[in-house]
This record gives sequence, C-alpha cells and structure tokens, in this order.
Amino acid sequence: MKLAYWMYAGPAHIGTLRIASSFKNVHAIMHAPLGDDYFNVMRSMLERERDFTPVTASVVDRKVLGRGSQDKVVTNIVRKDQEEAPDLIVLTPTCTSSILQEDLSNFVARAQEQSKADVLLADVNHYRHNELTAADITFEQIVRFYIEKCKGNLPARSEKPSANILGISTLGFHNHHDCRELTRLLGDLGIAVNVVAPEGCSVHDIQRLPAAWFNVVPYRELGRPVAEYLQSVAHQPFVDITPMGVIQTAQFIRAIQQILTAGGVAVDYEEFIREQTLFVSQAAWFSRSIDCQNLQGKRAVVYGDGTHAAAITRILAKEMGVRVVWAGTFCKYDGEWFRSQVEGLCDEVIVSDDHALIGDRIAQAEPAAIFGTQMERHIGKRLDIPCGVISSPIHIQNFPVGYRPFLGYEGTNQIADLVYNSFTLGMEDHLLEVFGGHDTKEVVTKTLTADTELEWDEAATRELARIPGFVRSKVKRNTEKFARESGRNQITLEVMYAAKEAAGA
Amino acid sequence: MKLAYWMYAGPAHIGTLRIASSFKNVHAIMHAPLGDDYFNVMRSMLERERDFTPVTASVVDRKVLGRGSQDKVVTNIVRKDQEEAPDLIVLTPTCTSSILQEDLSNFVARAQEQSKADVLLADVNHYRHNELTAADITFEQIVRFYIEKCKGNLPARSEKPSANILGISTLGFHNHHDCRELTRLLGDLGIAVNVVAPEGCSVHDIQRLPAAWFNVVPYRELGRPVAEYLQSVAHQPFVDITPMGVIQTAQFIRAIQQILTAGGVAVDYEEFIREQTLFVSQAAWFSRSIDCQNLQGKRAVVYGDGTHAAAITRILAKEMGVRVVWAGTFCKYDGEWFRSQVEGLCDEVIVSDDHALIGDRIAQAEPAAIFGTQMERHIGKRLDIPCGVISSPIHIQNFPVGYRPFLGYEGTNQIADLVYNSFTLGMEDHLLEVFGGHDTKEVVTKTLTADTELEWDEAATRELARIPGFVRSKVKRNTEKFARESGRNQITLEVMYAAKEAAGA
Amino acid sequence: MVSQPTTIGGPQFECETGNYHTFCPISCVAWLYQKIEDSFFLVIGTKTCGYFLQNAMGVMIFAEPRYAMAELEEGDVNAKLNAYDELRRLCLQVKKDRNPSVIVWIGTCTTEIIKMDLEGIAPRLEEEIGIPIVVARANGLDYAFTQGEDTVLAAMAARCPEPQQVRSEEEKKERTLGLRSLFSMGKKEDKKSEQQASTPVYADHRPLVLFGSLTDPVVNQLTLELKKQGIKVSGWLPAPRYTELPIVEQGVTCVAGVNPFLSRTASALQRRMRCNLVNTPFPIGPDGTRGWIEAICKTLGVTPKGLEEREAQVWAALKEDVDFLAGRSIFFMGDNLLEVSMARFLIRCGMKVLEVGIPYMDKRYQQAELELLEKTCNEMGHPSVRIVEKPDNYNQIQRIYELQPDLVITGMAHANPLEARGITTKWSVEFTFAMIHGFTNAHDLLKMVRKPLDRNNNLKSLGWEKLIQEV
Amino acid sequence: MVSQPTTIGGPQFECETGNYHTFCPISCVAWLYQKIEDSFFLVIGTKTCGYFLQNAMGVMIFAEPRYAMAELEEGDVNAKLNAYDELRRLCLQVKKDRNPSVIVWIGTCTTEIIKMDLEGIAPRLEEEIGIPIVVARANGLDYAFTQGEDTVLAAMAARCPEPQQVRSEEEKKERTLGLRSLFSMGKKEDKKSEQQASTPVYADHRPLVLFGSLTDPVVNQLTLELKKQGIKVSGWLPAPRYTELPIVEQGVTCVAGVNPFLSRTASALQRRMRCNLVNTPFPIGPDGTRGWIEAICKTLGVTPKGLEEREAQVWAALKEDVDFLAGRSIFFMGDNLLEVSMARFLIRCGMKVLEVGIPYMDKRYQQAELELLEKTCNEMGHPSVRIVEKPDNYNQIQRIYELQPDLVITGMAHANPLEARGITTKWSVEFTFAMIHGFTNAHDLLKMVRKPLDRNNNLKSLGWEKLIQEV
Repeated sequence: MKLAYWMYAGPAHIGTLRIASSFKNVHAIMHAPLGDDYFNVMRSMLERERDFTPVTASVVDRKVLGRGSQDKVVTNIVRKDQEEAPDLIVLTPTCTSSILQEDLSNFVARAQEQSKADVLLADVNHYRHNELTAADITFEQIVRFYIEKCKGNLPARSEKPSANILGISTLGFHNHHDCRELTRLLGDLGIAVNVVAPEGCSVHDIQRLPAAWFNVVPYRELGRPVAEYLQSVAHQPFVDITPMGVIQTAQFIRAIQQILTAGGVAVDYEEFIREQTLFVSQAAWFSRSIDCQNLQGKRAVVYGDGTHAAAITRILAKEMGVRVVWAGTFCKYDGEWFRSQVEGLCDEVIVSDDHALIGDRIAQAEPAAIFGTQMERHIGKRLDIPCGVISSPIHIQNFPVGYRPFLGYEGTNQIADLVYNSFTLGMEDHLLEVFGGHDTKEVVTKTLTADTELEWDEAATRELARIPGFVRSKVKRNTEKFARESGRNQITLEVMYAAKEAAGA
Repeated sequence: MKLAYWMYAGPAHIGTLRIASSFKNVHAIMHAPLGDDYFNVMRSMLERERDFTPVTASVVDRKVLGRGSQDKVVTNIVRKDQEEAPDLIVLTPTCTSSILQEDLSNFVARAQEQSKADVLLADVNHYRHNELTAADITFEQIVRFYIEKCKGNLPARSEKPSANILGISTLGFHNHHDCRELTRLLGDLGIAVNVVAPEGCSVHDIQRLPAAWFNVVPYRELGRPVAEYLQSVAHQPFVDITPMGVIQTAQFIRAIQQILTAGGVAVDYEEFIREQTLFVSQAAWFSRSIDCQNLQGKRAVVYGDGTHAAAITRILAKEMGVRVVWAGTFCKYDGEWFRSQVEGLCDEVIVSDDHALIGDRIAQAEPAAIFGTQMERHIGKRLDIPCGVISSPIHIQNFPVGYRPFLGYEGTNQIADLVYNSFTLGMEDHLLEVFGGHDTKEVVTKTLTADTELEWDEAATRELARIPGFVRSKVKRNTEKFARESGRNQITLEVMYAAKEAAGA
Repeated sequence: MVSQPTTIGGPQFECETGNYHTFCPISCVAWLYQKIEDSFFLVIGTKTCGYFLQNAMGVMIFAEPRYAMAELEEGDVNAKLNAYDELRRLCLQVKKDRNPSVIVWIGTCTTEIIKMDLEGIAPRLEEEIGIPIVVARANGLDYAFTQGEDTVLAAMAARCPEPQQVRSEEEKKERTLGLRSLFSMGKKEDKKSEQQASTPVYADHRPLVLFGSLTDPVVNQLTLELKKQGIKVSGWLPAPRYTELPIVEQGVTCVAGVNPFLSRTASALQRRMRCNLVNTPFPIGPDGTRGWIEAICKTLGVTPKGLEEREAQVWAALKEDVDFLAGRSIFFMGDNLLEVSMARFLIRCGMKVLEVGIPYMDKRYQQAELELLEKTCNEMGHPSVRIVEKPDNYNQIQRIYELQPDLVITGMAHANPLEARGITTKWSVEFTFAMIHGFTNAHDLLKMVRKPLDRNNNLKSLGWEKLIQEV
Repeated sequence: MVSQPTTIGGPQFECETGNYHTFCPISCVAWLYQKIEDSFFLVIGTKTCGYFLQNAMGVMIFAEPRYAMAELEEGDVNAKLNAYDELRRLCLQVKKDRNPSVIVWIGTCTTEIIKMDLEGIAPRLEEEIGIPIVVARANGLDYAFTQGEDTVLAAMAARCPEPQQVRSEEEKKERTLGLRSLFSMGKKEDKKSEQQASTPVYADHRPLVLFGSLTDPVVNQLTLELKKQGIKVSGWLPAPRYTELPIVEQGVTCVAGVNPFLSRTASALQRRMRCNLVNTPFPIGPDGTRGWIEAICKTLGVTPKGLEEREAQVWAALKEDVDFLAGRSIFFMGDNLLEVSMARFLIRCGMKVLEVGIPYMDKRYQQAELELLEKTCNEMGHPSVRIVEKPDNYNQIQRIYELQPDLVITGMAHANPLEARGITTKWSVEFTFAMIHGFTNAHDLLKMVRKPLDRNNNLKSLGWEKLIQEV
C-alpha cells in the first residue's frame, strides 16, 4: 500500500476511455462498480462537452458479483449496439473489476455474435499501467485492428504531400488548440492534413491513415506506438519532434523538409522559418527586447509530463536565458528519454511522481518562478512563488475558450506571455509589498530555515524587512550561514554586509 | 487646481502623437521642455516597438525661452525633413509650451518653405482636450488635409465590396489584435480591407480611403469624425457598432449586410451569424453551459472607456446573466452616449474620472468581480475582489504577445475566459481560505463598516468566521443593521439567523 | 410514449436497470473529514478511487486535508503483502504526522472483492497503536453517493458511550453540549450565561440525539428550533469531534435523522444501541421541517407551540419564489437520495414532479416522508408520483425528450449535454452540499431551484437553446 | 567617420544640440517621498506632468504614495484663479488627509512659464497652515532627470538647523544620530549599546554631514565604512525624517556629496550655510569609494588606515567580472549624470569608453572626479575620454552605428530599437535606482553592466541579432 494524496496521472481505464471516446462513433462499455464512471463527469465538465460521453457503465453490484457479470456485460454491449449503432464498442474493466479475473475476451466474443459493431476488449493491465501508457496501448490496439482488417489492401499515397496528426485526444492538455495550430502550420508548408487521430477520427478514417506521406507525433506520451506500427506496415516515416518553442518548431519543419525531399518533392523552408521566427512569431523579439533582459539568469524549476517539461526547459534555458535549477517529470516510465532531452539545460534532473518530494524540492530551490502542474501552482501559492501551468493533470483552466495553443508559432507567443506573466506578476506583488500597498507581512518568514540560536538585532531585523519577500529568506539564510561559519551569534548590519560581500565574491 | 493621483486619459499631446506615430512615414516634432517626450518611452516599452519612435523633441530650455523658439523649431523640422524624408511632419506643443502663446502656425509656414514634406500644426487646445479627444481631432485633421489635397479628384469605388477600418492606433488597447480579427471577419464576409488607418497608413493611403464601400469605426473614442467627414465628402456610409460580444457582432454584421445590399450586392449573412454564434465562437455555449449557471445574478461593476465599458456591460448583462450593479466611464465628454448604451443593463450609471470616487463606489458595492482598468485591478487587490482588465489606460500587460482580441468571434472567446477567470479564480482563493489552505485572516475584516457599539458574542463571531471572506462583510453589515433596527445590542446566533430570514424575505 | 400516472394517491414504485451515474460513496470523505475535526479518513482502494477523490474534491485537495488514500498496489491485490502489516505501517505514519483522535477506514469495492478483513484487523490494530479505528464499507457494490455517510455514521454509532462510561463531569458536559459554541455567550458574561443555561427553558424529556452530518450553522439552526419547543438536543452524530460523540442510553435515548439516506445508521441506533427512532419526514422545506419538529415533539411528549405560525411565516417569505415555480415541471434523475423530500416540498410549492429517480429507497425509514408526500399530492391535486429506483439513465433521457420538463435535477455527467439540447438542468450534487435544511434555509433551496430557470429565461431572447449540430 | 580621440590626457568636452531624451526632473519625487518618511510632495504642474509620473512610477502609484499632483487647469494658467488660494486649499486638504511634517512643492516648467511665485507664496502659507513648505523648482527648462533631487536638497539645505536652534537633548540626538537604526542594538542590550555608543571609537574631528539620497542600506554601509576610519557622520541630507535634518554649524561643518548631480546642493551648503565642501570623487567603484573616503579623511585630518587593502580586497572579489569586461567597449548616451563616475570605474576595469554623453557637467563640483578619470586613463592606457554635454540623440545613434560598441548605456526610449538592430543595451535608469555605491555594491554594479552582455551572448547562437525588416 502507498499513502497518497495526489497523483499526476490517472488510472489505466481513464486512458482507455480517453482514446475510445475521442474516436467518432465508438462507444465504450465500462465494466465497473457504481461511481467508477466519473470519466463521464470529467469529460462533460472539463471540456464543456456538448454531447453525451459515449461511455456506458455496466454496473457491477453485489447481485452481479454473486451471479457473474457475463450476462450483464453482454446485454449492455448488445443494447448499446442497437441504441447507438456505433462502428466499434470497446470494453474495459477498471482497477476493481479487473481483479475479478473474469474471462472478458469471452464476454466480447459472445457479444460480437449479436452485434453489428466490432467489439474489442482493451488490453491493459490495470495495475501496471497508468492513464498515459494505457491510452498509448489502446490507441495502438484499435489502429492495428482496423489496419489488419484491410489485409494489406492499404490506400495509395496521396498525390500531394499530406500528413496525419497522431495523439490528439479528449482531455488532453490544450490538444484542440495545438491541433488547430499544427494544421495551420502544415498548411503554410503546403501539406494537407490527411487524418487527425484519435480525436474525431472514425474507424473508416483509420483505414485511410496510410495515404499520408508521413505521421506527426507531437506528444511523447501518445501516438508513438501507432506511428511505429504504421512505419512498419505502411512504410510511413514519422516526425516525433515536439514543435514547441521557436527552436524546436524549426527542427520540426526541417525534419518535414527532409521527408518531403526524400519523397521526391524538394522544398526549402529556411526562408519561411526565418520569417516566422523573426517577424511573425513575436517570441524571438520578445526574448531579445529590453524588459526581458532581466529574465537573464532568473531561477526557475520545471515539472510536468515528459513532452511539456522537456520543451519548456529547453525554451527557458535556450530561448529565454532563464536558469532552470531543476527539471522534472512524473513520467517515470520514460525517465531516460527525459534525461536525454534536458541534459545540459538544467542543473539537475528529477524523475519522480511523489508530489511531496516535488513540493519540498521547490521549497528548497526557492526559484523565482515555477512551471508545473496545478499541484505546483498550489505549492507556489503557499510559498508565494508564481507558477505557470504547463502540463496535465488537466483542470478546467486548461480548457480555455480563447485560443491558447502551446505548439507552433502562435504557441511560442502564448508561452512567451506565460513566462513573462509568471515572472512579472510575481514581481508586481512583491513591489506592492515593498511599497506598502498590501499589508506587510511578518518580517522573518516561516520558511525552511531551521530554528536557530542566532539573534538578529533590531537594525539588522529592520534591514531584513526591507528586502523583498521573494529573496528575503535567501538573504536570511546566507547571512546566518556566514555568521555561523565566522563564529558570531548576533547578527548586526556589519555581519549582513560582510555576508553579502562574501557571497558576491 | 485639482488634487490628483491618477488620470484615466493622458494629456492632449499624447493623443496627437499616438496618431502621428501610427501613420507610416510621418514624423512629429514635439515643441516642449526636456522630459516631456516620455511618449517615446511609452511606445518603445509598452508596445515593445522595434523601431525608433518617429517623434523628436525640439527642446525648450531656459535659453530658448529667452530668445524665442521659432528658430529652433524650424531648424528641427527642416533637419528631420532631410534626415528622415517623411511625407508629413506634424508639429505639436504640450500643455506647457502651449502657454507660451507663440505663433506656431507661422513656425510651420516658415518650415514648410524649406521642407519637402508637408508640415502641419496639430490644432488642439491642450487644456480642453485629453488624449482621446485630441487623437480624434488630429486624426480628422490629417485625413481632411490629404483628402482636400485631392481637390475632389477622389478614387472610384472598388469593384468588389471593401471597407476601411478606422481607429486602429499605436498604444491602443488590444488594437493590433482587434484589427487582425476584424480583417479576418470582413474576409469571411467576402469584404476586402481597403485601408486601415491610422496604424500603418501612409499619406498616400489616405487618398485611397474613398475607394472603400464603407468605413468601420470599431471604437467610440477614435475615428468617428473621420468617418463623418468621409461620409460628407465621399458619400461613404459607416458602421459604428462595436463588434464586441456575440450580440453586437451580429448587429455589426447585419449593418454591413444593409450597406452591401443598398450598394447593389445582396447578401444574407444570417446563416453565417448562426454558425459562428452557436458553433465557431464558444461564447454562447459557454454562457449556457452548466458551470456558468452560477454566473446568474452574480454582482459585478464595470468601468472603463466608453467603448469597452458599454460593450462589457452589455455582454455581462445580456449574454452572461451577470448583474451589473453599476457601469461607469471616465469619458465624461461622451457621458450621454454612454448612458444611452447601458441604460436598462445596470442598476446605476456613473460618469466620472475621479478615481477616488470610483474606488469608494466599488468598495460600497462589494461586487463579486470588477471589470475595469489597471487602477480598478489594484483597488480590487486591496479589497480582495478579482478584476478583469477591459480598458485603457494601457499597461504592458495589455500588450500580450499571444493573440488576445476583444472584437469579433475570437474576441467573444477571450472575453468569456476573462469573465470566467475573474469570477472563479476569485472563488478559488476564497475556497482555499475557507478550507484552511492559506493563513486564515482576521474574522472581522477591516471594511467600510463604521465602528459600532454592537457586540458579537463568541458563538456568533465563530459563525461569522465560517462565512467566506467575499460575503463576510456583507453578512456582518446586514446582521448589524437588523440588530440595530430591532433594538438589540448583542449579536447572538439567533439574531444572525433571524437577520438572514429577514433579508431573504 | 411515456405513460403518465394520473391517479391521485400513493407513489408508484418502479425499478430499472441500475445503469445510472452517481458519485462513488467514498466521496462522503469530502464533507465528513471537515465535519469531524479530530478525525483522519483513510480510503483503502485503488488508483481509480484516488483519482476520483482528487477530481471530485477539486481545490480541497491542496489544503492538506485530513484524509489520504491507502493505495492498493499489485502486491496487495495478489495478497502477496500482509494487509495487517501494510495498514499498520500507514496508520503509524498517520499517527506520527497528524495524531488524530480517530482513524476511519473507508473500505471500497476492491477491499470487498479481495475480501480484505477490515473489521477483523481494526480491533487488533486499534489496540496496538492506541487510536480508535472505525471501519466503514462505503463501497459502490452496495451503496450510492450519499449512502457513504450512512456507512460511516452507522459504524460510528456503535462508539457512542453509555452514561456509565462517561466518568468526568467535564467530559459529560462536552458530550451533552455537543454544540460547544452555542451556549457560551462570550467571556464577559460567562457567569450570567451559565445561569441562563441552568435556567429551565427546557421541558423535561427523554434525551434526544440527532443524526446526520450538517454544516455547523444548520446544526445550530435546527437545535435552536427545537429549543424554541423546549426540547434540548443532547448531542449530534457526528459531533464536531470524535471525542464528543453523544452519550446514548440504551432503551431511553430517542434518535431522529435529518437526512433520508441514513437508514443503516437509523437501524444501527435502533438495533445495536436500542434507541427509540422517531418516525419523521425530513426537515427540508417549511412543511418537512414542521413535520420533523412535530414528530419529535410527539415522541418526547412535548406539545408543539407556534409551529403553524412559524411555518406560515416562512411560506409568506417564500411567496415570490413559490409563485414563480408553481405550475412548472421538474424531473429528478436520481443521485443523492434527497429526491423524495425535495419532490414533496416542491409539489407543495405547486410544481409538477414528472419523475423521481432515486438510487435506493428504504420504505420503512422513509415511511413518514412517503406519507407526507402522499398527503401533499392529495392536498395539491398532484398526480401520484412515479418513483424510479435504480434508474437507467439512457431510458430517463428518452423520457425527458418526450416530457420536456422545465427543469431536470441531474448528476454532473448529463447536465451539459442536456443544456446543449435546450433542457434546463440543475446539479443534484449542489443540494447535497448547500445548506437547505430547516426553516431558515428553505429560501436558499428555492433560490437554487429557481436559478437555472431564471438564467435560461434571461438568455432566452438570444435563441441559444439548441447548441448541437443537427445531424 | 567619427573622429576618435587617441591622445592620452584629460577628457575632451563637446556640446551638442540638446535634442536628447531623459526623464523629467520631477521624477525625483518617486524616490524622495519614500526616502523622507514624513514628507508630502506636491507637484504643481499640468496633466503632462501627472501622466508622466503615473507612467514612470508604475506600480507605486497604487500604494497610496505621499505625493500628488496639483494639476493646473485653464483658470490657473490664465491667472484667473489666485495661486495662493488654490495652493492653500490643496495644502489644507493634504494636511487634513496626511498631516505630513513637511510639504515639498515641486515647481515645473509650467509654473516657471506662468511665473507663479512659489517662493513668495510659500512662507506666508507655511505660517498660515503651520507646516513647513519647501520649494524646489525641479523643472525641465533648467534641469535634467536626477538634477530634480538636487533642487530639492538645495532647498532643504537651508532648513538645516544651527546648533543653537536645537534645544532639547533628545532632538539633538535625533538629528546627530540620523541613522536611527544603526546604533541601537536591540532591546535586550540597550544599556550595553549606549555604553558602546559613548565609547570613543571615533577620532576627534569637525562634524561631517553627507548629502545625497541613497537607500537606507547604502547609507548604513557608507556610514560604517567611515566609522572604520574613526569618522563619525553627524547626519545625512536628506534624513529619513524631515524633523531629523542634520545640524549644520556655519563655518565648521564639513560636507561631502555622494552623487555627481548635486552641484546646487553643494553650493547651497557652501554659500548659504558656509560649510566646507570636500572635493572628492564619488563613491562608485572601489577606486571611487577609496578616493571618496581618503578625501574626507584628509579634510577632517584623519589618517586613513587599511584603505588600500580594503580596495584590493574588493578588486579581488570583482576579478571574474573584470576579466570578462576588460577590452569591451561601452557608449554612454547620457541620462542620469552618473556617467563620468561609471566611465571612470569601468575604464579601471579595462573597458573601452567610446563616448560619455551627459546632460550637464559642473566641472568644479566634479573636479576631483574628472581628475581621477584622467589619472585612471593614464594608468590604464585609455585614450582621452570624449564627454558630450547636451547630446543629440540622433547624432549619437549615427556614431553608435559606426563604432558598434559592445554595450550602450541608454535611456528607455532607445533601448528596444537598438536591441532590434543587434546592439546590446542597458537602461541607464537602472543605475539610478539600484544600490551601486560603496565597496559592498561594486559587485552589483559590475553584474548589472555584465548582464546584457551575458544575455546576448547566451542568445547569440540563435541568430536573433537583426530583428528588423530590411527595407
């Protein structure tokens, strides 16, 4: 057992349901006890989805438990087949019902006999996988199923360059806006979007996937297995560079250029990249402009899923001149990749999904800003450190009505604002504090500093009070450290200034 | 003399310079003492402008004052004519130099003799006009000058429907993004943009203005005089409905439909409006969706320039179901129009530019949210009431790098987010307070409640402490009022509940 | 075509497939950990349970709540790990970090399925670590949403001490004056207030204990209403602190519930603690509140005074909203078990109740409420109410399309899709958390019912009813 | 082609058109109202002045500052309204709302042009309302940016009391121990500290008053540096409170400035108050700080001790940054009058100074600084420095294009356009507000100079130098 208050990724069945309900005209049957169907609430509430979530709980109660689930599950599948006429019905248990060790494949086989729709059992171990890995598995399973159904009779490559976008799904972090921006970007490059999957993709569309010249996999967490499968069966290359930030977006475009050139269409996107980088996107100019000069050397921590934490770390370090004290991810299963991405861009890498550890490490680092999940945002509130949210777990604030992509050139603008506002809004609060606009706080803040026998005299205490809140505890600790090392037990102004000079050297 | 801490609109010369420096290849000479040229700083810093601001101060110092300014001003005009080869040089004094009562027209006449560029004196009374009205006057003056130069030889109407967008200017509140969105919207309607003015418009473009079928004047504060002038000399109709919010955007489109139809091109945009309203814009659905139900009857105050305060009031009242306790504007010169716009949409209208009065009225109203300027945002911080910024005076935060229009259908999305975040982020803070996530505050908050002889007993005090901060002072006052009226001087739980029932009735 | 009951009379009961959406009963942790200040709740379940809590609780999660998941991992499910050892480890940590007065174990579907013997383990561990452990099996196999509270209170009822168990006077005072705040009038008047408290404003009656978790203001309000009748509330289950659980004198103490979903708690108090259960409707709406007070008075042998006036006065205050709601139709999809009480009150307000979905109906515990419902229908000329137990949401939605109710009270999963189809909705869960009990809050309840109607009325002119693309 | 001075020797002075950008001198209000805690600043000017303050002060405006505009309206400008009456009305309101110890009137260009007799009105009104009124003519006709402070301090200098004017011991203590915080060691040791304070750690020397507004930490730091030399600072102009203005004994007290823009204050102290002005470079950089302390020591007849080591020690701490900066070129467009002192320090660091623009140069008051500059140039083998008074920004930019300096120190109006053209800049105004004086802060100053170079170095690989469209 594990004592837990918070998890960064949901259970496996959430991942499966995200895939199933992203597809068009696919219905999922969740074989689970009452109350386990909160996925429907999440989708309906967070995405403000207008349609009923195509997921039906086949409720396991004490009675069902007594006499076995098979009849109920099969009945519910067949009933949905008639009521909704879906192309595909996906059956999934949850952590709970998976322990019953029922022969669900047999349920599916029986239901298939009476259904027009295809019926599939999502093939996931609910104790070994989480939302992210389960989504990846289910996505691949469904695509494979329909491609295999073609029996090698795959469509021909489209005449003009085209691409599939793989990995856009319901309840994904800013996925809809990212997809719109990617489509626009591909359009600017003269490339048509063949199929977007799984979001809005029908099972018939799956069979059209091989017509694209290549696949785009913008997120590390979803779509790679599908892209790899399509590469093996349909010889489709794929681009798995996340086009987040100006540098990576340029890399992404160059990778596409290579594919097109190899495919017989010679293109040169360098001028497009230059124009977008310097003049259409405002991010490069933003970074160079004078009021962002003070971002130089500012300290930040970054934490999130692999895709976003790696990309934001790169942007902060390379494009903004911000010092990333540590970068971390909760995608432990992909820790090696994450390390390889951020190596050299930050002082330290942390791969952990222990929110308490993450909170402590933030408190210790005392960064000027955090870029993390909703959890880190709240940690930041407690510590009085601003936080920009850059990653799932999703929250209603990550489904803005206004256009807020993270990818592509408009994404670079949005990220520039996020970074700027995180640092300056924090700054504004501190200025107000310094200039007495808000209630002034207790001078010696309750921080991680251990109780100490050092005594601050009145003048030094007053001096400390003048130091803005966001560096005060650091000055306090540095001074105390210096005092201890130099064997003094009262801190006077002299000690403070001497400590400052010593630290500066 | 007037004791003042804050002004909502700048001095007249700022308005003149905003117009002059919005035009392309127009240079302004500011005849003023050292330090009065902070317009250049504002433009360079707030807009992160890459180019040098085309405004040169012809500095008035003690020496110049002694021997007269004429030589210096004329020299500077002629010099700029040579250095920059502008099409037009605009001369403006400031509040200070305008008192010198020099014959500036004569300066201009003399400078004109030696300059290739046209030279104009901006014709504004610096004590009777402010930034907004002065901008309007200068804009009209320049347009009139170049249209009159045509001597009736105006260009013919374009073959296909086209429009000018009037009133987009530098240092305007979200003007660039609004312009992009308007252009997109007109494009969707099959209408080409002929000229945008003054931003990016050359004096040659001014002479092309009459080719458009009609003019669009999105903001009440800038462009109407130009539109009216063009209507009189070139028979161009204009649309002065601000397309902010779904309702007004529909009205705006319908007004265009009328003009086009009258101009011989019958169009029917109703289906477009329906599609955009219900499905492309997410604002209508947002408003109807369930987690916005609680916006119903929430109390807000709105304050800003005429355009934005009126439009946001309409959106809150009509589209969001929010109760606007009062709506106000600092555009006193246009108070009548403002009243006519918001009448029936709010409980009270306030026309005033006294920031102290506005602050007091907000404190008294105790709204759940404020929609105002940066000043109101800070008032909100003090009162612990969230504020969405909807109007100038401009601030660097109103020049986001990411796309944030207020107009058109994407504008409706952005405004929906603004409203939602203003109410819910405030709510989140209060929830955290209620659930003890933050330091708990003093129970009886320092509010406007006058000192009172009423005594709260312990139980009632504890009960009061349980009430979330954002309604606590209201409950406190209601209870005390009830207690006073019913002649009690100790407040017990019984009194509290009785007061609640009485208030509910 | 949906067959509409037209006969006047008792409610018609139906039962459907049970394919309906409601929150998992472990969600009761959200309000109970706040209510019982010295408690710690340990939910023993899977990632699925944990993620549900995290999403359902929203912002609360960040406020360092006094609850946590004991997340079952593969080794726990395979029984490779020893449950006693694992729970011991976690509870010791909880003791170290928080030192609560009680740890409540919330069993889940998974502990049921793997047959983890929580009831067997708890007494041993309780002794070992020196903190009481209460076991509640708030699982979705047996219970719905609000019934989670029922499982906790039923388990906790057994921990109420008998009078002889309470030795010190101080403890006695604490346990009998469970409303700590209510009778202390502030420091200045300490003596006076003690005198007041000893003044016999109360009738001489058997001890009365109320059960059901309400927010403190509502607890105070109901206690004051009973005080007006000369009735002293000896205690509430739950009390604000576990150490203040009320004294229950077997065979003597009377008990009354405040919520319809507490049937197991009622029977635990009746059977295990040999209390006298007051058969009463629930204090929702002025009618229900009056009925509740009257039933208590009757059981305790106190003659009610001024109740009719009190009720009339509240109705008068509600007039505007009642006038607004009268004649409008409402459909309960079924979620929190408050449905019958709310339907009864709203029928009294003149509304037309088209269907009352409800996860579970204990006809005995709800007997007085069902009688009041029938009486109300008769008096208001309302047709017999259709009560659908274990509803099927799909079927209900078909009925909603057909009946076009003015308002649908529904769980969170269906509200947005219904709104997008022009059907006005209100979340049932809001009624679970809002203060709606007693005379004082009747107004708030009506305001909540009215708000969505006001809203969509307000937006009506905009033509935004159908917000889905017709296929 | 810009002619580059190559000869080693004294600086070469030039003067241009004065068409340059700098902040209005009334901006001094921003820091002085914070520095003098019991003051209120009333800026008597137009909307133009008010809007400037509002924009320049940014967030400070919201913190209820102790300053306001007396906004001149048409009637004031036309002299239709009586200035005395108007100012009386406003000052009475200020007295009522804030009750400051002093009201400082900041005259502006407009009061100059309409010849409002502020100096005439003030004494009468001061008497009438009972609050001292200090008049400073911080106008843009005569002064630039930081000189605003000079006008205020010069006016305030006349208010420094003579010893015989200060009667009570307490007041004397306040005024002579202007650094209230410095010698009180916390409550526990009150007695001990008083003993300490009376212990003769100080040499016997004439009273020394320092002038110039620095933030409190820097005031403390410089005071401590002098204390190390046995020199006691009798007071600072300005003091933290108006009521604590230092005692000035005519003909006896020595005064030394800390900033190069305080020439009028210096001459007011010299001429009106008959003080002995120490001719000294300014305490910017370890070299300047050492020179400043030495000059003070010399004037007071104290032999400096350990200064060479102290300077060397600071230089050692700066080594990394000095190594980085050595050989790089810098161009000062001219803004805050700190330019010469900074240039001198940076030449000592090995930088190449291409031009020192400066709004105004008082060669007498800056004499020691200019001498140190010449000495530094000689020792570092740096060519004679071109000092351009009243520069012309347009011409400067042409020179910048040609010389391609590594760094341009510039006002806010030109930074972004220069950056967009690939020229690295730093805001001069940051040096005005940052703590850069004395030994302790030399490091911060170099860090500030270095930051933009580091930054653009960091971004270099991205090829984002030219961010303008080539025409």
